[in-house]
Amino acid sequence: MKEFALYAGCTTPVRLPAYEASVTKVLEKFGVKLIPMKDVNCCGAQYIESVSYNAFAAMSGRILALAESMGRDILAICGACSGSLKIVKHELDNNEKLRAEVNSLLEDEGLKYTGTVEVKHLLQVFREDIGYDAIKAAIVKPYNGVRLAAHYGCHVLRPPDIVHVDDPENPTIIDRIVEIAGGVAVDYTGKTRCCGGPMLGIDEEVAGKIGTDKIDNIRAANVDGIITACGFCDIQLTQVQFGNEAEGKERIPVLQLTQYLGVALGIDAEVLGISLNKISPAHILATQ
Amino acid sequence: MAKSIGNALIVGGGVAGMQAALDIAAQGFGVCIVERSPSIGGRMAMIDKTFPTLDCSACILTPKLSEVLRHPNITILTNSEVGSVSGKAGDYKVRILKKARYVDEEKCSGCGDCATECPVEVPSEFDQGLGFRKAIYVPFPQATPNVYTVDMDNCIMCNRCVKVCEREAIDLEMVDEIVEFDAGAIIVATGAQLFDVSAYPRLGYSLYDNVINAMEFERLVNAAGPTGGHLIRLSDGKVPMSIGFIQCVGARDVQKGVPYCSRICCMYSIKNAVMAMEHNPDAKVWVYYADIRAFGKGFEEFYEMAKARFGVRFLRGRVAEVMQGTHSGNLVVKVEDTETSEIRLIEHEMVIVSPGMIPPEGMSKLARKLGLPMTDDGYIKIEHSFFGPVATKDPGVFVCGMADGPKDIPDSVSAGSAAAMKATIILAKGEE
Amino acid sequence: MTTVEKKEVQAKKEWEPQIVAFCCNWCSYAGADLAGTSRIQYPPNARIIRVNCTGRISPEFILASLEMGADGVLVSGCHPGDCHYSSGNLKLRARLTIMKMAIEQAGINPDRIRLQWASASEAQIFADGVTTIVEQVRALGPLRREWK
Amino acid sequence: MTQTDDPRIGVFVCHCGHNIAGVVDVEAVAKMAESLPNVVFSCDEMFMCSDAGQQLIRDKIEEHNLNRVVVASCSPRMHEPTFRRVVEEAGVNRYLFDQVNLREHVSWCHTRQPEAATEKAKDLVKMSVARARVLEDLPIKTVKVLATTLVVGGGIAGLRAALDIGDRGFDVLLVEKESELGGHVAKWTHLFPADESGAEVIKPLIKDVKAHKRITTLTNSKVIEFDGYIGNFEVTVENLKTEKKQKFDIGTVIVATGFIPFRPYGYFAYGESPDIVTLAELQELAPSDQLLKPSDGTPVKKIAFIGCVGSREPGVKGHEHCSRHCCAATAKAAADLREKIEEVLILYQDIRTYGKGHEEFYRLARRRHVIFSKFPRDAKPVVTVKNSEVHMSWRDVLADRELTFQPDLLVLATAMIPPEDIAETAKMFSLTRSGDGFFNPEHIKLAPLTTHTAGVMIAGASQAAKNASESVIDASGAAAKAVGLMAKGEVEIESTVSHVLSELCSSCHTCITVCPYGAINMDETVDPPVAFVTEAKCRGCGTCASACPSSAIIMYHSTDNQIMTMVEAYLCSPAQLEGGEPQ
Repeated sequence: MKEFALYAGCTTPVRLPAYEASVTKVLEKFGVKLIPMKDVNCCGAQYIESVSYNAFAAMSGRILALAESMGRDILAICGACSGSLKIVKHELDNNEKLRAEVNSLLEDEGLKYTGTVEVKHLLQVFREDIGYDAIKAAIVKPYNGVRLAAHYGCHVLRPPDIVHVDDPENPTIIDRIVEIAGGVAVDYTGKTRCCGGPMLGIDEEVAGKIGTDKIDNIRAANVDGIITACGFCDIQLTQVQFGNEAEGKERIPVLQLTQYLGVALGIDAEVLGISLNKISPAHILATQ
Repeated sequence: MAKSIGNALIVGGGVAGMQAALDIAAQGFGVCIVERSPSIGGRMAMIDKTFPTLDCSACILTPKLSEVLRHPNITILTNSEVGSVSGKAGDYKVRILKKARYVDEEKCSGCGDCATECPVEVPSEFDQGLGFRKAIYVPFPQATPNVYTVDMDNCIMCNRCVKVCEREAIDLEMVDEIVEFDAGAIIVATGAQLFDVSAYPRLGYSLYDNVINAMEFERLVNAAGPTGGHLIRLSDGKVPMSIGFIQCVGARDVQKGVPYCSRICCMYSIKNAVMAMEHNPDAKVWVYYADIRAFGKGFEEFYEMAKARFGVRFLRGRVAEVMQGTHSGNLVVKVEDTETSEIRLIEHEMVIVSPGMIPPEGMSKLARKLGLPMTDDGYIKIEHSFFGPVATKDPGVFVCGMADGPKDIPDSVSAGSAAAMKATIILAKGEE
Repeated sequence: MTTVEKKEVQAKKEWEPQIVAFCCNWCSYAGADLAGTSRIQYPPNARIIRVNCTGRISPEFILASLEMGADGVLVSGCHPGDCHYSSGNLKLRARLTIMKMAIEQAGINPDRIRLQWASASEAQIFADGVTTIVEQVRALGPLRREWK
Repeated sequence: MTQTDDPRIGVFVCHCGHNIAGVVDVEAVAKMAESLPNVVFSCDEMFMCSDAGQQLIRDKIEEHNLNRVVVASCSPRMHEPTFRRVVEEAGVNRYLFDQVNLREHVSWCHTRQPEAATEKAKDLVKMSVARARVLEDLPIKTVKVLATTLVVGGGIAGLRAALDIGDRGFDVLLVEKESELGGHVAKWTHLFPADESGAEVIKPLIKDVKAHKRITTLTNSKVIEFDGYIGNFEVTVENLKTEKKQKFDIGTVIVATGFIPFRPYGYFAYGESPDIVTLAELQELAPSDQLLKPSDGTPVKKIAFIGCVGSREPGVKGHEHCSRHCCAATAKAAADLREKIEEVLILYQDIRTYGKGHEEFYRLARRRHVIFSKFPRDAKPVVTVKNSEVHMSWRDVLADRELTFQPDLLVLATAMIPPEDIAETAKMFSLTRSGDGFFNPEHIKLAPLTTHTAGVMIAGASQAAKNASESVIDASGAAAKAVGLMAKGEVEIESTVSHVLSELCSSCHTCITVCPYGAINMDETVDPPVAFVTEAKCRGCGTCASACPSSAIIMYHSTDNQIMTMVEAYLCSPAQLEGGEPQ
C-alpha cells in the first residue's frame, strides 16, 4: 500500500475542508494511505517568495525536511504548494549554498533536508501511482454525458521540467479522468490560462478580471461544470462568480476532481463534502 | 561522357541531393540517389514561390528534376531506403531496400489512365492532406520519375488499374527488393521536416479550421494545389481579408527541444505574406515575429519591399494565444506589441503558423547505420565549421542541405556542390 | 462632326502608345525579369526585343521601328562601366545621341526615344523607365500625326 | 549554315499553373498562333517545363514534323537551356527554338490588366513566330577545357577552393594581391561558432596550400588582363612589387575576392575618438589578458556594441543589405568579453543569430548578463565624444525609455562591403553586380556559385556578405563547378558569334575599333584586305554588326532580319506584311 505524507497547505483546511476530505476518501478507495503532517507551516508561495527567496526556501525546505523525518514522500493537493515544494526541492538539490543556509536554519528544530523526499501533486498520483486502468475498473456510478471544463492551474503544471506533472500547454490528466467517469471533457478558449488567484493579494481588480475572463470563456463552451485539482483555483473560480460583474449570469459549479470522481466511485456525496460547495453541482450528479 | 569510374551514393533526392548528384555526375562518376518518397524533388517541390525573388518553385526546380533524370550517370531509386552500410571510405557496400511500388518503372509512361480508373481517394500527402489523390498516384505533376505508385495501405485490390493499363505496367503482387550498390563516397542529404505545430495548442493549429501551417499555405496558393491557387479558408471557402503569420513556432524554444533558429521561417513567411497580398491586394496581412532574420543575399531588400511596397505589417511580439469566435470562424490573436508595450487583440480571418524545422523521421536510425554522431538537436554532426563544414566523422561520408541543420535553398545548393567536391576527391583517389 | 472627325476622335480615344523596347540580355532584360518576379506593375504598352548587348542595336532598328508605326522606342542597357561586353552600351549611346539630332531635324520629337540604364537588380528603375516613355509618348500623341 | 526546309513552326503556350493563365487568356493566345504563317501546330499546356510538357514538345515535333519551336512561357534566362535541349533531343537544332516570356514580362507585371496582358502576349507570340521563321540552324561547337583553375583571392575561400581542386588532381594558380595569404580571417582573434582564433584556422590551410604540388601561389600579384573564353582563358598576372608580368593559360576561374569591412566615417562619431572602433578593428587589437582602452591603455570596464552600422539602410546604395555575420560575431565577442568586463551592452535592431550554434552564443551572452537593447529602426543611437569620453544616447524600444551610457570602448559592427576594386574585377571577368555591390550569381537560388560568364565561378564573400564557415562551403562548391568542367575536358559553347561577309567588306576597319575583345582582324592575305572574326574570341555582343557601314557583318542568331522581323510582326498588320498600305 502506497503511503504519502499529506501536505494540505494553509488555505485548503480552512476554506476547502471538503477538498481535503474528498482526497483522503478517494485515495483510500485505491489503497493510497495519507498521513497528515503535523506542525507544518505555509509553503511561502508567492507572497513570501516575492519578498525573500531565502525565507521562502526555508519555509518550503522545512516542510520537505519534516516529511523526510516522517520517512514519507509528500502529496500536495494545492497547486501553489506542490509548485513551491517542487521548485524549492529542485533548488536545494542543485544549489549547495542555499541548501547549507536552509539547513542551518532548520538545525534549531533538529531538522535536516537531505534530498531523499519526493513531492507529488494529486494528479501525478492518479496517473503514476493508481493508473487510468485502475480508475476505470473502480467506477461504479458513471456519469452520462455531463459536459465539464477542466482547469489545471498554473503552478500544478509549470515549470514543466521541474514539476513533471503534465504538458502545460496540452494537459490531459483531468480530462481523461472526466471521460473515464463518463463525463464529456470540453475544450475551451484559454484552457491553460491562469485563474487569477495569486493576484488576489496584490491587485484584486486584475485578479477579478482574469477570473471573470476565464469563466466567460468556459461559459461560452456551454458546460455543466468546472473540474479543478487546486484549492486556490477552486476558491478563485467560485468567488469571481459572485461579484458585481457576474450579476444576472448563471453560475457554473466548480468541483474538485476528487469530489467528481468520488461520486462515480460510489462514495457518498455527503462524505465528499459536496454540500459545502458554494455553487450547487446537483445537476451534474443528476446525470448519473 | 567519361566512363563511370567510381560511384557515389546520395541519400535524399531534395534540392541539395540533386545538386550533389549533378556535380558528381558532371565529373564522370556514377551516382545513385536513394529517395524515400516516390519522387525526387523534396520540400522544394511542395513550395509555391521561393524567396527572395519570388520565382515559382516548380519553375526553377523542374529543369533540375529532368536534368537529374536524364543524366546518363545518375540512377534514381525512389521508394527506397538505405538498408545497411558497411566498408570504409572509397569502398562502401550499401544495401538498399527498394520498396515495391507495384508499378513497373520501365513500363509505366505516366499516362495516368490508372489513376482515372482508381475508385479510392485519399488525402494527398504532397498537398498536406488538403487535396486528394488516388490509391495509385504520382505525388505531383512534375514527379520524377514520372511513374505511378500504388499506396498499398489504401489499395482495395479491385484490379481496375491493372486492367486499364495498356502497357501492363501494374503488378499488385510486386515485392520489395534489396539492391546492392558499391559506393566510394556517401552523401547524406536527407533534409528536414516541419515541426508539428499542434504541440502549441494555444496557437489553435489542429483545433481551428482556419489556423493552418505554412506548408499548407504553400499548397493553398499554388496553382496546382487543392484550390487551384485560390487563397480561401478551409472552413467556409471565404476569401480571407485579414491574415496573420505567427513566427518562431517550434524554433528558438528551449522548452520544446528546438533551441536553434530554423533559419528559413522569417523569409518564407515574408514571402508568404507577400503572396497573400499578391492574391488579394486588399487584404491586411500581419507578421508576428521575434526578430526578423533576413540575412541572406537579397533578403533584407526583400523584407523592405514587403513592408514598403506591399504594405505587409510587421509586429514584434510572440503570440500568446489564438482564439476562435463561435460563429464567424474568425480568429483573434493575442499578442504584446513589444515596441509599444501594448497588449493587442487582432482579429484575423486566417492564421498561418510558421513551423520551424526538425530533423527528418528516421534520422537517428540512418545515423546509426552510417555510424555518424549527431548533434544534440538531432542533426548529423559536421566535422568542423571551418575545416569540414560538409564532412562527417567518417572520411567518406559527407552531408549537405538540411541534414546537418536548417538551410535555405541557396545554402543547400552550395552545400550540395561542396559535398560533391569532397566526394569526388575520394572517388578520384580510387581511380588512381 | 464629319465622319473623318468622328473617326479621329474615336482613334484618339482608343489610341494607346505602341512602344518597341530593346533590352540587353544581361542587365535590362534581367531587370525586367526581376520586375516580374517582384510583381512590380507597369504599363503593358512595351514589347521587349532581347538583344545580347545594346551595342547590337543599330540606328536603323530604331528608325525602322518608328517608320513601321511605333510611337516610341525604349532602349535599356547596362550602366556605363557595367556592360557585360565592356563598352557596347557606350557605343550605342554615342550612336543614339547623333540619331536623336537627326530625327529631330526630320520633324520627329526626340522624346519618342528613351535611353536608360537599368541593371539586373534595378527592377523598379526598369519599370519606371517603361512608365516614363509611355507617358512621354502619350503626351505627344500618335506618331502618325507628327508625320502630317 | 545549312539551309533549312520550309519553316514548320510549333507554338506551345504554357499556363505555368496560375502564374500565366491566371492573367493571360492562354487559350486565346494559342488559338491566335494557329493562324500565323508557317505555324502548323499550336496548343496550351499546364507546365511546359514539366516532364509531360517536354514530352509533348518532342511528340509534336515528330507528329507534325516541326522544324521550329516557339514556347511561350517564362524567362528564357531560366529555361532556354531546358527547351533547347528538348528540341535537340527531337532532332531540331537548338538555335531553331525561340522562347516568349509571358510570365516575368506579362502576367506578373500586368496582373490587374488581363485584357491588355493578353494582347501583349499575342503580340509577343507573333513576334517570336516571325523570328522563328527566319531562324537558321547553327553548328554545335565544343572546346577543350584546360585543366588549370585560376583562383583569384587567397582568403579562406580561395585557399579552400585551391586545396580541393588540387586534391582532386587538377592544377591551380592562386593569385593574391597581398603579401600574405589568409585574408581577413587570419587577422581575427575570435571566430564563431568554434573557439579557434583566425590564425589557428588559416595557418594549416596556408601550410597545405604552400606544400601542395598542384598549387602555384603568386602573392603580391594581381590579374591585370583576362581574355579568351570558357576552357581557354589567357590571363596576365602582374607582380605588384616587381611589376613583372606573366601569362598563363587556364581553363576555369574562381573569383574569391572577398569583402572589406566598412569604415564608418560619418556614423556614430567614428574617427573622433580612438575608443570607437569597428568590430574588425576589435578583432585585430593586440591580444592581451585584459582589453585595454586604445586611448590611454587603461582596462576597459564598460563596453558597448552597436549593430547594423552601414548595413540595413534602405535607400542607401550599397548599404541596404544585411551583413549576415555581425550578429553572431557580436554575440560571441560580447559573451567572451563579459567574463572580464563589468558591463557589456549591445544595441541592435534584430538579433540575427540564425546559424548552427549562433543562437547558443546569443543565449550564452544573455546568461552572462550582456545587456541587449533594441533601438528603433528610424532613430539610431546618438554618439558624441566630449572631453575624450564617449557618450551614447538612444531609445530602448522594449522599455520605451531614453537611455544613456558612457562606454570605455564603443565597437561598431560594420557592414561587409565589396573591395574598392570590385568594379575593376567585375569588368575584367565580365561579371555583373547586384544591389549590395557584390557579384551576381547565375541564379540567386539554384546557381549561387556560377556566373553569367561561362567558366567563371564566384565563392565566399565576393558573392554576398557571409561568414567564414559559409565561405568555406561556397569555396568547395565552386571548386566542384570548376572540376566538373575540367574533368569532362570539353564543353559546348555558343555558336552565336559574328561573321564577316568578305565580299561586302569595304575594309574600313570600323569593326576592329569597336570590338572590345580584339576578335576582329584584317585578312592581309587578300587584296584589298578584309575583316575576319576569330570566333573563339568573339563573345557575341554584336556591336560590330551594328557598326558596320556596309552591313557586311552577320551576327548569328541575332541578324538584322531576325530582329527587324519582330518589330514588323508587332507593328504591321498582316495586310501590310503582305504588301498592303498602312491604314
